[in-house]
Amino acid sequence: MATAAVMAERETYLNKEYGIRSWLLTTDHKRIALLYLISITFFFFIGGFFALLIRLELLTPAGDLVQADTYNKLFTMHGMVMVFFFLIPSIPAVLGNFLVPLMIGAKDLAFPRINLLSWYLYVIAGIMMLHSIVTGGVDTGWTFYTPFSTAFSNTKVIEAGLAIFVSGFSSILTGLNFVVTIHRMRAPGMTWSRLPLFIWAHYATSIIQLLGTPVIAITLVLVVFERAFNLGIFDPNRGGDPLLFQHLFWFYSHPAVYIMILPSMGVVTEIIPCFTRKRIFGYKFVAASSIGIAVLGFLVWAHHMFVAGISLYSALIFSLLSYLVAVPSAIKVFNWTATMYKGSISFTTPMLYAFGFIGLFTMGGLTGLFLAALGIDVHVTDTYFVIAHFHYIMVGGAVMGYLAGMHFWWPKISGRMYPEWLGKFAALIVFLGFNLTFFPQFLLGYMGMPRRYWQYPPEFQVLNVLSTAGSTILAVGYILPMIYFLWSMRYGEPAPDNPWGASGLEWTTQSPPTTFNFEETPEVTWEAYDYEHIPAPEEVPVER
Amino acid sequence: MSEHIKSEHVMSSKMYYGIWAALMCLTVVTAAVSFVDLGPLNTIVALVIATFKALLVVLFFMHVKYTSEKMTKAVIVSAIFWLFILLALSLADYTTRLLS
Amino acid sequence: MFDNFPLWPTAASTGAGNVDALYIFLVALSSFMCAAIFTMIIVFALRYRRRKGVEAEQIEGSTVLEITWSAVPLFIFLFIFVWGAAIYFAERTPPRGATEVYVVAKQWMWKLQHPEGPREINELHVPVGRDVKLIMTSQDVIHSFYVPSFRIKQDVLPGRYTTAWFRAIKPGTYHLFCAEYCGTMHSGMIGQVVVMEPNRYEAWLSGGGTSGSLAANGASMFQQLGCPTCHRSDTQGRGPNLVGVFGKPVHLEDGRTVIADEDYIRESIVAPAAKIVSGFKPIMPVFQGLVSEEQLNALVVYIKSLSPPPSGSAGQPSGLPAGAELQQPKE
Amino acid sequence: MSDSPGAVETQKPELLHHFSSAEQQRDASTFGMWLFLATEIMFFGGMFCAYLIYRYWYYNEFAAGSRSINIWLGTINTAVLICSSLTVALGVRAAQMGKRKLLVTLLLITMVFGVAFLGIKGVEWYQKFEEHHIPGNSFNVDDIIHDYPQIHIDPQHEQIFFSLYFAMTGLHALHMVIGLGIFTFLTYKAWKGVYSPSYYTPVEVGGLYWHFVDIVWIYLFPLLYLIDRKPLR
Repeated sequence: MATAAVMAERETYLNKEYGIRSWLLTTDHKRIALLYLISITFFFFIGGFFALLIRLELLTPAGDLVQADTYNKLFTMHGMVMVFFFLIPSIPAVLGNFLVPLMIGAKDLAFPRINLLSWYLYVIAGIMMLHSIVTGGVDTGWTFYTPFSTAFSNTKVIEAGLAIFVSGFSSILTGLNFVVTIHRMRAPGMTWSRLPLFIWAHYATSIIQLLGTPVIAITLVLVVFERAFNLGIFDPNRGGDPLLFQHLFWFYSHPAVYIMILPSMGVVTEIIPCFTRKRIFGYKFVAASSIGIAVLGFLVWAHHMFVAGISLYSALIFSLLSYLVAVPSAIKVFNWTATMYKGSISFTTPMLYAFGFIGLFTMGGLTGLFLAALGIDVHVTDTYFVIAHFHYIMVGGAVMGYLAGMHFWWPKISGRMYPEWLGKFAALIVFLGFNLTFFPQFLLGYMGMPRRYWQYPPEFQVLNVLSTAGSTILAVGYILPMIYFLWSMRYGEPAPDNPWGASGLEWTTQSPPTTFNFEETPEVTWEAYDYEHIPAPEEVPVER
Repeated sequence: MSEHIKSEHVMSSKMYYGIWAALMCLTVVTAAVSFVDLGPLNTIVALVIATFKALLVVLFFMHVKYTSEKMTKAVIVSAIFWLFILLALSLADYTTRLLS
Repeated sequence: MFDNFPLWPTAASTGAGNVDALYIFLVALSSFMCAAIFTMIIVFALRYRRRKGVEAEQIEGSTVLEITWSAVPLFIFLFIFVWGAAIYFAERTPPRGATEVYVVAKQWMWKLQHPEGPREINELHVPVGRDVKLIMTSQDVIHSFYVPSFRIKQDVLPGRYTTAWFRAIKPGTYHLFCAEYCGTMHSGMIGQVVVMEPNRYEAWLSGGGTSGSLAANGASMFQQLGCPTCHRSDTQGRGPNLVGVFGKPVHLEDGRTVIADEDYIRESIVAPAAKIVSGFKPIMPVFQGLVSEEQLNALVVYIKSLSPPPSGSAGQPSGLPAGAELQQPKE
Repeated sequence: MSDSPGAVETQKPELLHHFSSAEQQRDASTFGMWLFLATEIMFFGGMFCAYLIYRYWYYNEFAAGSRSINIWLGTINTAVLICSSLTVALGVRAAQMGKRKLLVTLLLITMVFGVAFLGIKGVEWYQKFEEHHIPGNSFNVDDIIHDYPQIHIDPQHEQIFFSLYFAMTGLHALHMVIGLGIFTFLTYKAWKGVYSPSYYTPVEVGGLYWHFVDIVWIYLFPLLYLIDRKPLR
């Protein structure tokens, strides 16, 4: 790493311009990615703070830390903030924004100004959400079920609904930008079969964002109308049907889970070949399974409603379809595992997170089989079993993938290396803390502890104590990376252009890249994950 | 990026006027037919006419007939397909509730 | 056999064992899959860890393998689907002749009423070995009736009935939870189901301050509200004769035919004009807001009691002479 | 129009830095607009889904509510929108051929049609307001119930019809207002002579949006105004 001196003088997207204006009015996808990084980290810690309060309240069976109403607001706002203001934008808006143009050899996204607009929409939505939180909060649950949300709750439902509506537009515009960019801005020679699978995953994600998000947008608009003007569209006391709300809500909110997990899968699919020094096993199947998940993911929403009063026959249909969507997820897990066979595996921080991802996602996915089985779903739905299941997917899966990606591309983003041993340590802490927090919740769920309970019968206490203990460990695991990332920006070792010896166009340009990414538009003549021809880092430290 | 070259088709204004006239006629027809009792066919006729009108607008006013761009058609088809998913699977619940 | 297993709710109903069996199967399957995948990952990670001079072997992939590991899970999934669906079907199909308990949920309380009369709040007493069908509705928001030990859960919606059923097999006291978030004291909307030996149940029944059976209460409500003025038991009434109506098809003024089930009767009371029986005028007053959910339940039970139990040919033939109306509770 | 891709472009002011050719930029913009229209289909799709289900449940109320809406205003408005679509299409054509004055004129005429549509819509809504057919606390449909003694009409179900009627026409009108905003911008730019046969993408993209709003109306018209106009038995 003798290039430190050279590095310091290079012009990069970070030092090209200075001043607050150069950031707030930037159209550079990399700077917008950093704006997103700061904002979603802020919301992540807000949501995490609520989560810790929830866990503390549940330390004892009695409702003794906060009032019942406060508790209800805590889990509602934890859900809303984490889902709409952290998980959905997390990987697409930060890593996707940064990497999609770099990976396909483009100078920027197709619509840089729309990209900036989508960040501003996110910020406006975030301010509305924060305002609704500080002026009283919302207590409907993040699911907004009617008629509670429209006719009974007396909290800030309208404002929170509109905040999510606006954030939905931000999400749609990001997805739109990605699809157009991937179709129209690829460098010469970057054919569809040479695209990194990270791009395929983002393409699939964007399809969901484009076609799913508008449905929840209109649904929330109708909820807001109903509440504001006293209508009865979803209120059974006035002729409406609350199940219609649930259908429309889950039409988006089930695929939304794939908005969170698909990009994570994309990240892991980049990391595993790199640290096994191998081509990905079954490129075409991994790519196709991303699209398969995006499409099939839209056909299964009512498995959230098996006990809600839908017809027996439609429950059968949705259960059957739910099993179909499990197949492409299984394909991915098998392919990742097979990629390791006869590889040359190194245990770096991103790879540890990727291992963690596969493990936790596998468990999350397998417990999904329980929930799709009608007979078992009746017993465990709306219990802690569901909480555990979706946290295994959304935290064990999506957040692990996000951290894996942050560590993998941090040298490219910041131009600095983070302390490797701390990274590994934090990865371990996160993995242990996560399992201790959420595994007991599977057991609680089958025992019958319902979700959203402020107080609970005493026989559930032991497992709840374990879970709370785990959550404090998990919190440490999340704070650590933030600290050493910040530290590394100033004190970290300067990063070479390709510290991991990774394939992919983003590693052929300098770290951090210049504003226009590449000196000249690259011409791609090789397949993706061409590790046969890329030396591992010890042998050639810097340039490809 | 050679796939992106396309010639822009400038349609004759006569064609536009023709489409416009057809749309106006269909509007009058659909309004008039609604006063005739065709039983359940009323709805079907109204929707068929509406779809035909929409097709005229999409194909000619929005130039989809003359675009060499395959993606445009793919986008339209998938949006309609997704709308179909939403309607069909929701109705799968509503139409079978009384059976159980 | 799992009674003493602390991580397991008691299996206290006939259906619970079936759910547990599938659960155990899935736990075993998942553990096996996890073990297989994790072992492979660990073995590969150690066996193929990076070593000087050893290059990775490039492998393109294998279509045969891909098809195998898509198809095999798919078949396993279909098997699970069928198993799960069978359990669900049984859970959703109450046996004929089940005792019908009416449940009204409100923020934040369960109100239950037995056909024999006793009313309970947040408690349900049932004898061992009897099929109990719960007919549930809500006064305000959506709730969910959840008894973990019976492995049953059903959302309770305002404005319509939903049902669930169980047959308890083991005496004891079990949790009753509200499982659908319903506002401030959602977690306080809990109660218990007390399963008793039949003789003790009888003793409990006779001991409780009974206020007459549900049907009897309904009958007196029927009188109080003046229903018999129009719904006469002959054919001269301004409203349909209600005798024998329940469970039968009803021809409506607009040409449709509906089955006179609980929901239909309920709707005919709260919003009478929604489905007018053929041959009658929409003159019945709306009772929405005038009768409570409990009173409504009592009326429904009373009207049901006017029809012989579904035991074959007791009902009227459907092609009735014009006089002997098979008309509806479209009062 | 036939720049070979990859060739060094003479940097035109309208070509943004990150595109390699005008062709690519144009394609990206129209493709982006089509994708946006796909999301719009799903946006209205949520309401169509609600409409479909309640129409299936409450057909009487939907039919009676539909009859109470002024079909003349609806038909005229359909015609107005179709005319506006024609002027948009001709406007794009004028832009393709570089006829600046014609383009500005056609854009202005389009906006006149757009304003006329909103005006007629306003008249229609005002009638509903006077009849107390606007859902909410003063909602009252005794007049409709009185008009159709032969069918049963539940006021709550009627309110659902009108809720959907106002939500659908209201959001459609909101799209019209946004369209007028876009067209004001386009007219200004066209008047300044920004568009030429080699660069008229904004006009084309704005036109796509306008046509889409027209198509939504083409469906709203039969679904809301023509549910049941046949003579009552």
